[in-house]
Order: sequence, then C-alpha cells, then structure tokens
Amino acid sequence: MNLWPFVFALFALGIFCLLTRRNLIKILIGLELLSKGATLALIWSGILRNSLSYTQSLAVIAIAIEVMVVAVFLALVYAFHEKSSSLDTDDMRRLKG
Amino acid sequence: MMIYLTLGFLLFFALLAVFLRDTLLSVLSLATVSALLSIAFYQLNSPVAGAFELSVGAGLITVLAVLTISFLQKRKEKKQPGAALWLALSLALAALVFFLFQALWPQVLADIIPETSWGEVGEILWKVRLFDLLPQILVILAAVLGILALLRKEGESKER
Amino acid sequence: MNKEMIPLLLLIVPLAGAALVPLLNFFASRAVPLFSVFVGLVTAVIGFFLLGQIGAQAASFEWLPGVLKTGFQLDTLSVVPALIATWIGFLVLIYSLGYMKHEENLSRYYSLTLLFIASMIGMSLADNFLSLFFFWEVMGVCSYALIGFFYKDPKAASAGVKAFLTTRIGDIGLLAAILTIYAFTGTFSISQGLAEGSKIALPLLNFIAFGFILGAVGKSAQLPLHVWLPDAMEAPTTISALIHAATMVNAGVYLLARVYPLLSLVPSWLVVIQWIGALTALLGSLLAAFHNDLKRILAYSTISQLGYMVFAVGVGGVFASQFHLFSHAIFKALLFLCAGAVIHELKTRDIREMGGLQKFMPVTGTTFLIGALALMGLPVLNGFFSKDMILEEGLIAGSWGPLIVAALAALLTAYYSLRTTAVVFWGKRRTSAHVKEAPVVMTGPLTLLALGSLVSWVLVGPLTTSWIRTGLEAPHIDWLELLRETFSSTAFLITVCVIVLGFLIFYYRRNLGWLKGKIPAFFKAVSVGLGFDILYGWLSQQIYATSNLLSTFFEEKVMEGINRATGEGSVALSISSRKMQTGDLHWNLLYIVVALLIILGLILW
Amino acid sequence: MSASFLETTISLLVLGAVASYLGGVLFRHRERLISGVIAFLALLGSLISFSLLFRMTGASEKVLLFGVLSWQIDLLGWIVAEVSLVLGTVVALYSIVYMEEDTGTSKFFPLLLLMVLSVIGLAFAYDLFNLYLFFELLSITSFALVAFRKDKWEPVEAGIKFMVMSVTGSAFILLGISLVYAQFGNLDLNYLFTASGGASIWLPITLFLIGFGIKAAMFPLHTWLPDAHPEAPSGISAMLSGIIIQTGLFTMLRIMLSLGASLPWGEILIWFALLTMTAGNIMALTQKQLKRMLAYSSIAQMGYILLGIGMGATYGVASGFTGGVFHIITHAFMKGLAFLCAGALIFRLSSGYLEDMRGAGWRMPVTALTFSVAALSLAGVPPFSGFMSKLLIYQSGIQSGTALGWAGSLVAIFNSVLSLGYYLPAIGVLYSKEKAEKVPAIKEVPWAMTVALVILCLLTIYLGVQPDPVRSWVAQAFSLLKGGF
Repeated sequence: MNLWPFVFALFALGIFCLLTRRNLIKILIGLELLSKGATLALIWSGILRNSLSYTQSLAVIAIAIEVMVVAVFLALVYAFHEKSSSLDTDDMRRLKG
Repeated sequence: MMIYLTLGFLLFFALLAVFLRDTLLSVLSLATVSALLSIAFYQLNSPVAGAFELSVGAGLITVLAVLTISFLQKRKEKKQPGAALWLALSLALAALVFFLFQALWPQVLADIIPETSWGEVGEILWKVRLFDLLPQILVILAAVLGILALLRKEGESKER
Repeated sequence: MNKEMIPLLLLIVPLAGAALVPLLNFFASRAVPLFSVFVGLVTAVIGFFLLGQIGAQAASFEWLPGVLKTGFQLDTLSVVPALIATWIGFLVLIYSLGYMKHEENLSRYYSLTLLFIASMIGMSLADNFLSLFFFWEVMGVCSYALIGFFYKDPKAASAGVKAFLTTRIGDIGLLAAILTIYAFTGTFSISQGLAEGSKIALPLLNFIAFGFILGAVGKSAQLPLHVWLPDAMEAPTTISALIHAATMVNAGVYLLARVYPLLSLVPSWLVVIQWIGALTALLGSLLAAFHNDLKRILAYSTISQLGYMVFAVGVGGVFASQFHLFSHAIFKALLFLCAGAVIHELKTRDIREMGGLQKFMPVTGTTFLIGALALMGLPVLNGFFSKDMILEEGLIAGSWGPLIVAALAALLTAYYSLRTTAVVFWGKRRTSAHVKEAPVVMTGPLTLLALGSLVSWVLVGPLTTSWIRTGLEAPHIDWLELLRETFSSTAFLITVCVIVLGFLIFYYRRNLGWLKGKIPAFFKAVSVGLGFDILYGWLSQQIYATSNLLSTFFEEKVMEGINRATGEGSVALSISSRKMQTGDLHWNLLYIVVALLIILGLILW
Repeated sequence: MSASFLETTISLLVLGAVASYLGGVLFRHRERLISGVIAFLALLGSLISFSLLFRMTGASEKVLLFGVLSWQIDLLGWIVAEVSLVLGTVVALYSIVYMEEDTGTSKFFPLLLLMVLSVIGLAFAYDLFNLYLFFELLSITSFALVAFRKDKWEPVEAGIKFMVMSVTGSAFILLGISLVYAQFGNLDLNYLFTASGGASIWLPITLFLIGFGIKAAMFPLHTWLPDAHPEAPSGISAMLSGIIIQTGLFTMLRIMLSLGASLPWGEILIWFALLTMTAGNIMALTQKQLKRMLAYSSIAQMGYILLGIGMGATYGVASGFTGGVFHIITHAFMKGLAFLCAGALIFRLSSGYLEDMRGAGWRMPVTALTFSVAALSLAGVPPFSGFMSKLLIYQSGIQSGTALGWAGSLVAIFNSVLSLGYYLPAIGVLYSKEKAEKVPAIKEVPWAMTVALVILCLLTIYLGVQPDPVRSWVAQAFSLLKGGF
C-alpha cells in the first residue's frame, strides 16, 4: 500500500489549478488542494512510522490553520471585489515592472 | 483496498473542482473532496483528523466560500485555452517527482495500520504537542484581527 | 594633546573643512575662500608637527577585528607626500584667492580641493591596502570633478571623463593586486603583506606586481596610459598645479616605492619599470619640446619627470625617486602657478602669443626662470640634486639602455625649459593686451615656492636620517656630503654635459640652419619663425597622428563602448528584465514551478 | 531565570496586542493614539526584558515557558529576535504619527506586535512543526498588514499575490515536514541533526528551499516582493524588508544546518544569490517609485545575505556565516531607515514617485540626510554599516580560495557598484536644485517620526564605525552552533 501517488497527484492538480484558472475562487480551490495533499501526507507519514496518533494531532492543528488562512484569503478576495467588482486575476495587473 | 477507491473518487472530484466552469459547483466539489478525504482518514484509522476534516474542511470552508460567492455573485469563469497542456505538464511533473522519489528513496511499506483512539490523540495533543498551542492561538488571533482589518467599514486612506 | 592623534587630526581637519564649506556657503558664501585658506593653514601647521612624528607609533583603530585594522603608517616614505599635499595645498589655496576670484561655484571648488588634500593625506599615511585604495579612489573622483569644473566647456567635461576612465584601468589592476595579496596572506596591512610577500608563489607574485604597476601607470600618467594628463589641463590652473603636478600623479610613484620590497622579488618587472619610466621621460620631453600650449608643455614635462621617478624605482633608487618627487612637487607647482598667472593676464595659453613679459611681470618671470632651471637640473637647484641622484642610481644599477634614454630626455628637458622661458618671458612682445603683475596673494606663493626650489635640497639630511625606518636602503648623507658627492660623481658629468648640450642647442638654434643645405626640405622649414616650428609641426603631426589615432580610437571606441555597455546597456537590460515582473499571478506561480525544477536538477545532479 | 525574561517578553507582546486592540476599540475617537501608545510601550517593555536575556544566552539551552511552551534559546536566535524587536519598536513609534489618516489602527498595532512575536518564535522554536506554525503566524500577519489599506486597489492586489505565493510555499513546507517525519519519525531539529547523515532527504530539502525561498525572495521566487513591500504602509514595508524576509532565510538556515549536511545546499544558495542580487539591482535601476526601487534593492541585498551564508555552508569559511547574519542586522536598520524615510516623504508629498520628490531635501533636512546615510550604507560606501557587512561577505568568497568563491565576490563587488547607479540618483533627486510642484509647501515631519529616523540612522552609523561588538557576537553565536542550534 502506498499513498504517496495520491499526495503528489493532489499537489499536481493544485498547482495546475493555480497556474491555469483565472478565477480567485478557483485559486482558493487550488490552494485547498495543496493543503489537503499536505494533510494526507501527514497522516500517511504517521502510518509509515507507526505513530498515527502523533501525526493525527499534527493534522488537526494543520487543518485549523488551513481554515484561518482560507478565511483571511476570502476576506482579501472580498476586499478586492469591492474595488474591482471582479474576481478575475486578469484584472490584477496594476502592479508590474 | 477500499482506500484506493475512496482516493480515486477524491481525485475525480478534485478534477471536477478544478475544471467545472460554475464556481459554486466547484466549491461544492471541493466540499466533496473534503468529505472523501475525511472518509479516507477514517479508513486509515485516524478518526480525529477525519472528524476535523469533515467539520472544518468540508463544513466551515465550504460555508465561507459559498457565502463569499453568493455575496459576490460571480459564478462563471472565463474559458481557458490550452488547459489540457498545462494539466499534462503538471501531472508529468508530479509523476517525475514521484518517480524520482520512489527510485531514490527506498521505503518501508506498512500494510498494517496502527489502531488509534480519540483519547490517545487527545493525550498527545495536550501533552506532547502542547507547545503548539500558543502559536495556534496566536494564528487564530492574528487571523481574526486580519479579517476585522480587511472587512472594516468606511474610510478613504489617502495616498501614502 | 595626545601626540598619537596628530595624523588623525591631519586627516580630519581638511575633511571637516570640505564638509563645512557647502554649509558655510549657505550662510556666508563670501567667507568660503578665506575659510578654506584658514583650514589649509591649520592643516599645514599640523603637518609641520607631523614631521616630528616620523617613525612614531600612530593610533590605529581596529575596525573589524581580524579583517580590517586601519591606522597610520608614519615613515619618511609616507609623511613626505602627505606634507607636500598639505603645504602645496595651502599655497595653492592662497593663490586661488586671487586666481579664482571671479569664478562661479566656488564652494564646490574649495570643498573638492580640501577633500582632495584630505584624501591625499589619507592615501599616503594609510597603513593598509584597503584604506589606501579607498583614498586612491576618492582622489580619482576629486580629480575627475575638478577637471570638469568648468563643466559648461564640453572640452573640460570630456577631459574629466577621459581622465576618470583611463585611470580606472589602473585602479582595476591595483584592486586585483590588493585582493590577490589578501587572498594569500590573509591581511590587508601593508607592512605585513609586504613581509609575507615572499611566501607567495612566483607566478602570482608576477600578477601582483603587474597589478601594482598598472595602478601606478594609470595614476602617474606613464606610457601608455599617459593620454589623460595633457587633457586634464582643462582644469583650473590651480588644480593642475596641485593635483596634476604636485600630488596626485605622484601617488603612482609612491605606490611603487611602497611596494618595492615585493617588486624586487621579481626582477624582470623591475626592468619593465625602468623601460616604462625611461621611455615616458623621453616621450614626455619630446612632446614638451615641440608644443605651443603653455599648460600642455608643463603637463608633458610632468609626465617626463614622473618617468624619471618611475625609472629611479626601477633601478632600485627608491630614495632617489622620493627625493625627486619632493623636489619636483615644489618646482612643478611653481611653474604651473606662474603659468597660471600668465594665462590669467593674457587669456591665452598659446606661447606664440606671449613674449617679452619679463618687463611687465618681473616676479612671475624670475620665479618661472628659477623653476625652469630647477626643472632642467642646473646645479644647486633642487632638481639638480635629485635628478643627479637618479642618474647615479642608474649608473650603479648598470642598466645602460634605459639610462641612455633617460639622459637623452634630460637633454631635451634642458632645451624645452629654456625654450619655454625664452618664448614666454624674453624677446619681443607679441601681444597687445594690457599686462600687469599678478596680485600679491598670487605672487606670494610663487616667491615661497621659488625659495623652496632653491634650498629644499638642504632637507636631504633629515630625510635620510629618518629614511632608515622605512626598511628600504638609502645612503645616510647630509647636505654637505650631498654636495661633495654630487659634484664628484660621474653622473654629475653627464648632467653637466647634457645641460650644456641643451644650452648649446637652444643658443645656436638659428645657426643650425647650415643643416638646411643638406636636408633642404626639412630644414627650410626650420628657419621659419622660431626655428623649430615646422619641426614641431612635422614631428608632432607624426607623433600626434599616431597617438591621436590611438587615443581617438581608445576614447571613442573602447571607452565609449564601455560607457555605453555599462550605462545604456544596464538601463536597457533593466527595462527588459523588468518585463519578467509581469504582474500576472500565474506567471509568479509558474516561476515557483521553474525554481522547483531548477533546485531538483541542482540537487540531483 | 532566562525563562522568566522570555515569559515577560512574550506576555508583554500578547497582552499588549490584546490591550492595544481593546484600548483602540473602547476609545474610538482616540483609536490611533491609545492603540499605538499601548503597542509602543509593550514593545519597549519587551525589548528591555528581551535585552536582559542576552547575558544568559550562550550555547543553546532548552527552556519551558509558562509550563507549556518549549523553546531552545541560543545567541544566534537572540540576535535575530532582538533586531526585530528594535525595528518593531521604532516602527511602532513612527506609525503612531504615520497612520494618522488611516482607519482601523486598533487592528494595525496588534498585528504588528504579533508579527514581532512570530519572529521571536521562529528564532527559538526547535521543532519543525512548531516552526511551521510560527511561520504561518508570520505569513498571516504580513498578509493582513500588506493589504491593510484595503480601500485602495493596489495593496489588495499585492496582498492577494503575496498570499497565493506564500500559501503555496507553506503547503510545500508542510509536505516537506511530512516527508521528514516519514523518514525519521521525529521533528526535533536536534534529533534530526544527529540522525540525518546519509539519509536521502533531497525532496524535503528541495521543498524547504522553495517554501522558505519564497519568503526570502530568492530570485525566481521574488515576484511577490516588489508588489507587496511598496504597497504596505511604510512602517510595515520597513518591517517586511528589514526583518521578515530575512527571518524566512534564517529559518531556512536553521533547517538546512540541521538536515542538509549531505546535500550541496550551500552551493545552490550561492548560485541563487548571484542571480538574486544581479536581478534585484538591474531591475531597481529604472524604477520610478522610491519604495518600489527600495523593494528591488531588498531583493538585491537578500542576494548578499544568501551569498554569505552559501559561502559559509559550502566552503566552511566562518566569515561567510558571520557576514551573512551581520548583513541581516545592518540591513534591517539601513533598509528600515530607507523605507521610513520614503514613508516620511510620502507622508508630506502624498506621492511615491521620485519625480515628485525633486528638491524635497531642502525642505525636509532630517529626512533627506538620514535617507542619504541609508542609501550610501545600502550601496556599501564606507564608513557606514553596509560596507562592513558586505566586506565580510566579499572576504568570505576570497578566503574560500575557489573559483566560484572568487567569482561570487567579484559579482558582489560589481553589484555594489551597480547599485550606486540608483542610490546616488535618488539622493541627487532629493537635493536637486529645481523643486517639484508640491515641494515648496512642505515641512519636516513631526518629531515622533524624526526620532525614529534618527535612532535608526545612528544605529547605521554606529555599526559602521564600531562594528565589532555585534560582529563578534555573531561570530561567537556561530561558533556555538551544533547543527541548527
């Protein structure tokens, strides 16, 4: 049994989503997929080291942090929408050069 | 090997979450991904993480995201050209990393998943990992303050 | 006052002066010149006290332990250039009161001059290579800014840039040498670096020597990097006297003398130095002999005299080179300041428009004559003793090739000094301009310097007494001995012969016309005008055609190219590379993937 | 003893954050003043108690704080944390005046306190996961502070870009931590140091390099920085450029020293350092906004720090590590000063463009003078502090005696010259004869701001003239290290 492929697949999907999707909600989904991959990796590493309780407790904290990050991100998205009435990353190009 | 089935579904819904044009639907797919992940955790004998993932990941995040979307009323995404190429590239990259990982890192495959209980996890969380408590509280405090700051009312700050 | 603090004070006073001048300019711009002269006076007085400090332990300051310890090195070798800077700097400042009276931007002028004096002091007193290099660079910057002082004149501006860039080549060599020494001895300290120099492998030592020579060649305007000095004459004449005759150009010679223990480990480079010096001396005097621009004549003469000093270092006469440096600083500053007085009155630099000025400017004329005699090396003037000492060192070393070249240069020197004096001050008057003697603030320094030219050689006694502390060999003589030895040496004969020959050429320049029949095309021209005008034309055309071509090529292609490449190139590069900052989130994220791949590649390599 | 000082520091910061928020909310009409003064006092108190800790720090020592929080304190961490406290205190003082037209300052100051606290946490945490949590705290506070002026478009945009990149990096770090755990079954850096020899850890190391490299603005990962730093309020720009990105690097250094012995991470850092400093300098050359220029210059300066640390790690030259960390210290003060000066100019001129600042130096003498000191120091002109630290870094390359070391030093020296190409014009603009439109009407900033500027300016000069005590502390700190601690 080996779950690493799934971890890497989740990471690949997350990065793919971040690279190509141009909607901020989709960007959020990409970041979420990365976090879920990382959480899965935590649990799986606990199984490998035969200390599942330990990594579970880490995973719990990681999930809590993840939510906080998502909340801040959504607040930022909201603030951006207030200014631009848009969720499109193509509109986020004022700062460059 | 139910776990592979669960994770297979998980990947399918993740793909949906990425590719669906309607953002609301893709957020719901993400919620399904979370739910499936918590089932996978359960199957991996880690009920605590599963419960957290289900309540927080599938529940809270979805609620927040759906609320935001419904506030902002922007559901359709523009069509993306050349997505297949990017998908192929990222998957190829991940496959490469994974292959190297397998080839260069011989690992022990554990087929026996240890049993864990709520009590044990709680004990570790409160005894061994107690020193994570302060940063965790602080992160939550910071996030709350940050959200308050970002969603505060009124006020035009001058060019500065 | 703590005696150890004297050198520090000597450095700080002019620095503070340089910093205060712009401030003062805000409140009382008319007091700026006087204030600067006052600072110069204080510096000169402190410099006088420094004389008693030779060989003393000076305060040193551990800046970064184990890396950089900076302090002062007080031996004759270092104190003499510092004193020249303070005293001649002071005289030049006084002279500027009159000379620069009607110019604009005076605060910039005085501030830079004081800064220059400070950096010259810092350079020569530095006891580690890093601070030496730092002050070396500051001097370069000051020189650049002062050459371009009349920046509205495009010639002046471009001359400044030329000087800056040409000397930069030398600086790169110097920096490379310093870093190499540091890499192999682990210290920036000069004395330690020199002491441990013998441990360095020979090929590297060759490289180090080359670096130092390159640095000296650039700063002291030696062949082939001499091109900047004549152009630098666009600077105010005071600056030419101070920087381009008396002090900064000596820095290269000083550097060579300072690192002589290292150079002596690689004798082949010493031969190179001899030839560089001798050829530069010849070329400089040749060009000076056929030029008509008063300041350029003096510039070429400076180049030639610096060539002598470099030659002296090459044959091992470090003391002789420093002695000549000391004499030269005095009489060349004198000549420049006289030239300044003349140019100030006549508003022209062409000597063909001068003539018969002795009657109108007696003090200037007399002092100029003294300077010229010292330059040609007439006995009992300071130039005589030092030049004689150099030739004697050459005889001892037995390097005949360069020596003959140097003697030839001495002959030409005698000729052109006389020619210049004669054309400018004697003979018929060729200008209708109303001419009067310079004001006393200008003639005062002239008189002092002329006095110095007459008697400064007496100081040889104290100089040799303390010289022993530099760790370099030198004869231990006082002035009486110097007199006796000089007049009984072979070198004296050479000197006298050379000078007499030069006199003869000058005196019979008209009678040389009999050659005319033999080579008519050539000497028909010689009889015209002053006799050598056409020769000048032909020779200078030949020399100039090549050197101009070279320098034009150098200036317009190489330097301009470098300038372009660094200036416009980096701007263009900047603008194009800023496109990398697309401002697009997805590109940013793509960079992460790219970096991931790069690091994976590097790690798994 | 040492635990009690640390406990005081932490409780002052946490309670200060809460009190500052509550004070600001309760006294709504005096929000900025109350909140700011409380935050300043809390920072000052914690700075004092933290400074007292110094005498007790030497080789690393485990302490248990409040009976729960286990940290390992050592001199190196103390130095970094102290720098952040000093800078934070100065920034708090400055921001009390600077934020006068902003709303929501009752959230601003607590977030600043938490940011400083997160640096202390990163300096002392020895457990990888604990480190990660503090890293998240650092990230979240910086997102919120970068986008603090959410009423304008650019800060929010910069905040989103920053956040997306940073969260991606965090996910990489978390994956790396899982991989390390899968390999060793322990996350204690001390344990990892003894256990990591010979193990194949190339993937976690790569992930850590990326994750922390994003925060440390290594070259191709730097793209968030030129957006985020200029758009943050100037005090926060000073914090971000001064200490936050360096903390990312510092954390990376700790982990690499503990884990990476078998991999050539030092050499990788050297290559990235050369790219980073060259790219940063070149891109800064043609910037038109002062703060954006300074942000690019931060990237370039990060290159120097990376170079020093890379030299130290690859060739074992002590002056590499010393120079790198000493440059962190000097850079914190001089770049903080430069940003605060830029903020002061913008405070009066309401424009960040260099063009609009022409001649402002004549009207704002203190600001312009301190800015000149900062810029010269950043360019590495003696006798300011930047020269000292850069000198150590050049020295490390030359001491290594290898081709790469020499090339690195030469590139660094060349870059130093290149950087004069934008610092000098910036000073020239401030002292230009002709004045921009708004300039004749302005006056010097209020005293609280000038005091902040002068403090940092004096520190910059002091570290240049007398670098030794601090430099030898850094050298001592490194000589005490065993692995990451």
